Amino acid sequence: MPRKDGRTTTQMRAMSATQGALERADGSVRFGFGDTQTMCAVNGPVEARLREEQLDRATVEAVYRPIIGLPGVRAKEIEAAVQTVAEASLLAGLHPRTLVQVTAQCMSDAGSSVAATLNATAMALMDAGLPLRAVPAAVACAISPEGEVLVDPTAEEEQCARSQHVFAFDNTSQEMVFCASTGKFTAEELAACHDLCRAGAAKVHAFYRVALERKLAEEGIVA
Amino acid sequence: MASFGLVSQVERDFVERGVDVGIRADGRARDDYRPPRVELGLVSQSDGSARCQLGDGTDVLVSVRCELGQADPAADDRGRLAVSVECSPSASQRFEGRGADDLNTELSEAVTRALTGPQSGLNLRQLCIVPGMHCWVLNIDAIVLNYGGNVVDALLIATRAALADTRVPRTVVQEMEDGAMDFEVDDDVENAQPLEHVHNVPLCVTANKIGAGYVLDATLTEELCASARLHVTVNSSGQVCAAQKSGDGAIEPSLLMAMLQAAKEQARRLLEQQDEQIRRHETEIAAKRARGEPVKRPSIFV
Amino acid sequence: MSSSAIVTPGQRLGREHQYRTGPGTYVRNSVIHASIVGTREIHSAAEEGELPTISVTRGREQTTLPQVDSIVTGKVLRVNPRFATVAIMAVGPTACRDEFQGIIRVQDVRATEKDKVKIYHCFRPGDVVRAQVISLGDARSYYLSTAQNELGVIFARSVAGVPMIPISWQEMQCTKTKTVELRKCAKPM
Amino acid sequence: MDRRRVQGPETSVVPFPLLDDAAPGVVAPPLQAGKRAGGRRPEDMRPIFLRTGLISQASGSAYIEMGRTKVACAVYGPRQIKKQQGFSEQGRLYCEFKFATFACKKRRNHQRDSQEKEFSQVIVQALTPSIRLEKLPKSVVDIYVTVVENDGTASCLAAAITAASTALADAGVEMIDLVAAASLAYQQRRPEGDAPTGENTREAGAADLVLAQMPSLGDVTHLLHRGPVDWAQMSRAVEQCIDVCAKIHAVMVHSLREHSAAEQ
Amino acid sequence: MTSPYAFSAETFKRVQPSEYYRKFLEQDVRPDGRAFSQFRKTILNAGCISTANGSAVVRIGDTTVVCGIKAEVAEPTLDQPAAGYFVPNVELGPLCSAKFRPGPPGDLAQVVSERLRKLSEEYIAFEELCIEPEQAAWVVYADLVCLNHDGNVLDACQLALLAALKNARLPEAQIGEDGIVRAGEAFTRAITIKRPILAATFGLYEGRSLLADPNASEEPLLDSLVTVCVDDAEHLHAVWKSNGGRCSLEQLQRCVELARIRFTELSALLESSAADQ
Amino acid sequence: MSEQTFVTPAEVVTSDPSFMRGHGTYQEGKDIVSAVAGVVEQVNKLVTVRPLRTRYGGEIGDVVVGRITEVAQKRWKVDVNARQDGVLLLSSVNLPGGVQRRKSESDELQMRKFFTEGDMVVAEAQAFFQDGAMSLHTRSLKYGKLRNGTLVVVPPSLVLRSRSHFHTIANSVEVILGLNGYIWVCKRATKAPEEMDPDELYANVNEDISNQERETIARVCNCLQALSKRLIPIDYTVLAFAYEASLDRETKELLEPEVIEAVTTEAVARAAMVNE
Repeated sequence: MPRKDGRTTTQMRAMSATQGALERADGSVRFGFGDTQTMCAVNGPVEARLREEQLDRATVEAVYRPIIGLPGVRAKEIEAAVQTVAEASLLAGLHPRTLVQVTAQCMSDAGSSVAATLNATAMALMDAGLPLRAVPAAVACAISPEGEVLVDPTAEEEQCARSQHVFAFDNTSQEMVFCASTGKFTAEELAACHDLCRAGAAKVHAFYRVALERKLAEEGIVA
Repeated sequence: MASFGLVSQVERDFVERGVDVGIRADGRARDDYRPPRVELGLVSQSDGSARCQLGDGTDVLVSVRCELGQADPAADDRGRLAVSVECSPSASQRFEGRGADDLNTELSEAVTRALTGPQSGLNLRQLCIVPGMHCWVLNIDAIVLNYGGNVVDALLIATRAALADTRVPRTVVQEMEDGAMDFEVDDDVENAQPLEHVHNVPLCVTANKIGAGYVLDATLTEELCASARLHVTVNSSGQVCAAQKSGDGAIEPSLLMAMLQAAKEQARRLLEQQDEQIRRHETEIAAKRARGEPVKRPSIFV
Repeated sequence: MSSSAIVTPGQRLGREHQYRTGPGTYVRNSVIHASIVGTREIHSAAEEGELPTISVTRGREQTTLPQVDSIVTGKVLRVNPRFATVAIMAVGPTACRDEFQGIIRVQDVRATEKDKVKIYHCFRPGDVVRAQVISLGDARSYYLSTAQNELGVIFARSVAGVPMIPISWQEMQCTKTKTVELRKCAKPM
Repeated sequence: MDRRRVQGPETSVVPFPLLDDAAPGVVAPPLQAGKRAGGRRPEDMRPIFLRTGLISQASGSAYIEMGRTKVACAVYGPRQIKKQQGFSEQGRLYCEFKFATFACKKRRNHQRDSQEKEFSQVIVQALTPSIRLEKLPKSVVDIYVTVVENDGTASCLAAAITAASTALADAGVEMIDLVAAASLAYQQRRPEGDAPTGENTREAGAADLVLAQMPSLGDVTHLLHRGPVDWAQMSRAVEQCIDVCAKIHAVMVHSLREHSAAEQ
Repeated sequence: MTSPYAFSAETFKRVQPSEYYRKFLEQDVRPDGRAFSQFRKTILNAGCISTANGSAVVRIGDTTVVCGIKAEVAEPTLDQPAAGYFVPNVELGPLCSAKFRPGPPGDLAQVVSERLRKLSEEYIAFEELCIEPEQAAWVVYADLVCLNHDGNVLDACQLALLAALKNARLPEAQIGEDGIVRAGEAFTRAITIKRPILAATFGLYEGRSLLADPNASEEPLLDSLVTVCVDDAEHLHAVWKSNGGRCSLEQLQRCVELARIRFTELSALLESSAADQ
Repeated sequence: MSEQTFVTPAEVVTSDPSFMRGHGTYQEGKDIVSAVAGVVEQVNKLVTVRPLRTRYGGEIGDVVVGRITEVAQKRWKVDVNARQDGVLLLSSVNLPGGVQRRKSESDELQMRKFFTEGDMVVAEAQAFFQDGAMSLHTRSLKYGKLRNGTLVVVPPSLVLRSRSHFHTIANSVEVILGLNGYIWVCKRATKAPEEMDPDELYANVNEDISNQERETIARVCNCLQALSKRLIPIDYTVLAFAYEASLDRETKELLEPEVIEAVTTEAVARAAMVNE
């Protein structure tokens, strides 16, 4: 049953990424799935406060600002997600006793905003030139009341979905580094979502490459 | 001075030995209480006020404001007291930072403990305007202008005098057509009434344990050498309204009873002196009113 | 002879002239009281004429505080030219639940040629050191010293991250890459 | 409202009882001669359950139940002073007393109010005389008390002091004596041992007394009395509290011995 | 070649925690003697606090959580005029562990509170909490105080929350024409729970070994934490995977199976606690 | 300008360019203008304005009484009732075991064996750091740790600078008039500092004080408080006269305002007679 905006169930919206959007940040990317846009800035490695300093690795500090209102308890859970993705990709051991600050700001939410935030984080870490052992890619999906798995759902699809899922996958081992599924679903549905999102993540990884090549071309480094 | 609150081991030993032989640093005996100097009715814009100066520097100002408030559902036929104690910058600056907060909490709780509940002795029903709806709230605001030791005693002396000086505006209650009760406040100062049973309000005397003995009305240095303090609040019918130990030392039971006894006796003497002074103040006001002179004094320092 | 009975703080153990007071006890107006929960032990005196000593020992480990002259084990957190900051994790044999902060000043690193010490040749962040407390120091940290042979670095990882073994009192060698790094090592016990 | 917690409505209120216009509600049972609600004689104490070591993460801990009053206490330390107070040869005690939000009849909020701050100060002052602080230079011992159920505010404070002292002993902090604390309410002119003094009995002229004492050495470490009472009644009440402290001390010793034996 | 210096076991655990732990796992055993997929002993005691509408105490191993339910009345929100409120909050104070400092809730406490709230949308009947649409609705405050944090707080909190909700009784309330809500003396009305949902948490050590119910000393050494919430009809209601490590689908499905077995254990406990009410 | 002229801030003191500008004044154009409210004083060509009440400024060579507020690296901070705490360096203190002992490493670590927070000390101002803090020393044997008595605090401007600040009253009580307004009243030490063996020098133990001496110390303290309440400049002579004037009354009566009035007026009168 085609979706309201004409996409098939596994078709994702067009992705967009503008890198180096902020002057002051070491790395900054504005990533979007269709109308959903999230800006993420990375600062580091900078000097860590005495209390946070760890002697054998860099301390990662994640901050998430929602689009409306003050950051409350819900923002704190998304911050934990951003922290997970950053810890999964950063080679923290190379910069001991330093601090890496990751600040994400949701610009507009038209569905799968958390996935866009995680992708913006991954790209911002690359834009900041930090040493990474892997680059995660996140894709969201929702199970409609009729039981169909809709990849990269819009806001209304999320609203009336029976359950919502966000998966992030690692570009090297294709294994899951982050997962947040809520609602009512069966184990088989979970497996189905996992596989569909992994396929989606491969597309996102491909998009990373294209976006980076385009940026390097603009800067005249790569012909 | 930067070294407020510091005392050396030798000074502590000097004071303790002095208390043991009954000769304090200023020659007083153990339970000599320096007479407090109290002035009433000196803050014009409050409904009742008093200032108390004690010993070598303690200076406290208390003002009572009557405000209309919502009746407390648990006690809907009574008004209530709201106590708050502040150290003015001159006094608290010497405590620097955290010190002032702990002192404010301790002083506020000591005065609140003496006045809230039945122990204030006041007839709180007099403060009720419309049962369950409106009542008078007596805001008791105290400021410690200068900290010279024995501040809790000064606070209670000033509070009792301020309550005696308080006049509650009269209220006229009418029954409206739809059964709701409404009231008007008669703001003519002349026919505001005094508080009933105000002489029941208790006073506090602090006994400081120094070495193996105790002293009343301690100076600043004596307070620093005291290992424990006992605030005993007593009302004019000789009942102990509140008692509270503070400080980090322990007190032998026998010494504890002796301190309670001495503080109770001294409180009785203070109550008599103060009642005498309040009577003199009342007759003075009555005479002034008879002569048509203004009752309120223009400034605090006149 | 040692009679064991569990005593609690404040419990009277005897009069002053009966025993000498050992750890876990105190005297107040010539009566010996227990100051911790534990078993009472009476050890007969070494030589004649001496009073037996009474002490109370705790079942569980006693959370000891670093005192002057106690040997502590800690991890080096930061190194700057004037001192190395150490997180004290164990006092004597017992590990302490929370870390205390100590510093090894450059003049207390070793006994010989005190003024020619280069501290980064002695300690690196992450090393585990055994040191002796020489003073309660200031409000923030205890003052430690490694100016004896059996004090100094007892565990260190090489740049390659492999545990190293000491080959002299100031050199350690990485077992994998065989590179030699400079440390002020403790003599292996 | 507090951004760091899940948000409820701005204001919420306890619904009024249906009592006034519905059938007359049940009136508190009249006090039989000499007996109190709960059938206890005036000088009886509520049964005490005291257990140490329930909180494994803490250096020392104690959990106490006096009748329905339930208090948990954990001791951490001695550990380094975090805040930048100056150097001190002597150790310091720090206490945080908190009623759980569901502990009292009327729900309390998460932030600590002035009564809880005052109780924290009282607990520090009641325990400091018993601790050998000179053995803990430059360190602080943190005491955290949470009241799980409050059946009488005075009895909560007494239970907290008793539990804190037991927890300190369990943590191995050197002390010259344990501190036992007892609470007591003056009702109808006769002091009664350890009565529940819930908020509503406050108005009925009831006064209460909390007394903390070092049982082996005899010294009183804290006294907190509230409400108008004659002198003779008060001195008798102080003696009665001291007797109750002796009983509570026996329970403390028993639980410390039992747990330290189980430890071996 | 181990280093020539001998450490006491305790000091070795403090100084080199991960080596200490790896030495145990190499022999397929955990420091506290449990098998990899074994949960700690769980104790549940409901209805022990008289001042709360509903209460429960849960101990999983040493982790102890007390849950208290207090109900008050408030005006419903504009966008959901016929729904009551459910406000779960977890207190991870300095009492339960040396890791937490005094003051407002830290990151972990906020994340656990948010997860409990998200989960509650699946089993709380909000419409039954409404007394009078647009005028008055019940506010069910569920406060969970952690008395001892020895790892895996989320499982203990969810079990305590469900037991307390089952134990909770509200008075009959109606709104008078004067707009004031009055409540009866007897506490008879229960809070309906659509379906019991319980959580089970697992840890992955170096991507290989799957450890059930990690305690406080194991938690920092695990490179990923997986929490699975199941109900009585084999449905899943939440799957969270955090910390930076990698986790394959097979490992995730293994967690789901173990979670189902754990659910049967815990729901038996839940029934027995409600029974002896 | 023989009689004492009183000036308020911003009043022109003199516009004669030959005068030199001193404390309490500033230059505006060619006029010397007063910066404080106080009394104009002139020494040859130097014009200064002395304010009535101010925190203690301090000169080199002043004898001051102070309280140790902080123990830092190789130095103690001392509260001397001035704008800033004074500093007592470890090197400017005489160490137990005679003057010639070299300062050793362990001294630095055991600073608290000499002075600790709260200890009272009498010292001499030897220099000023450029931030204005006073550097103190106690190298002479009449300076060092104070014991056997108590402290009286008076406004610093009342203590007159005189030849010696160490006096004895009723040959049993010693008074040290600190120029910074801290006055130490104590029992006259039976053992002179020279005879004290090293560890007694910094001991925190008082000698036994008889009741009579204690009564005298109390009386001297009350006299000092009395003079200070009436803002009467304090030196040895007026204090001795006040003490004698108070002998016919009980010590504690000296707290009452009327008694203070009588004793101080009599003391000032007798002191004035002696000065002529």
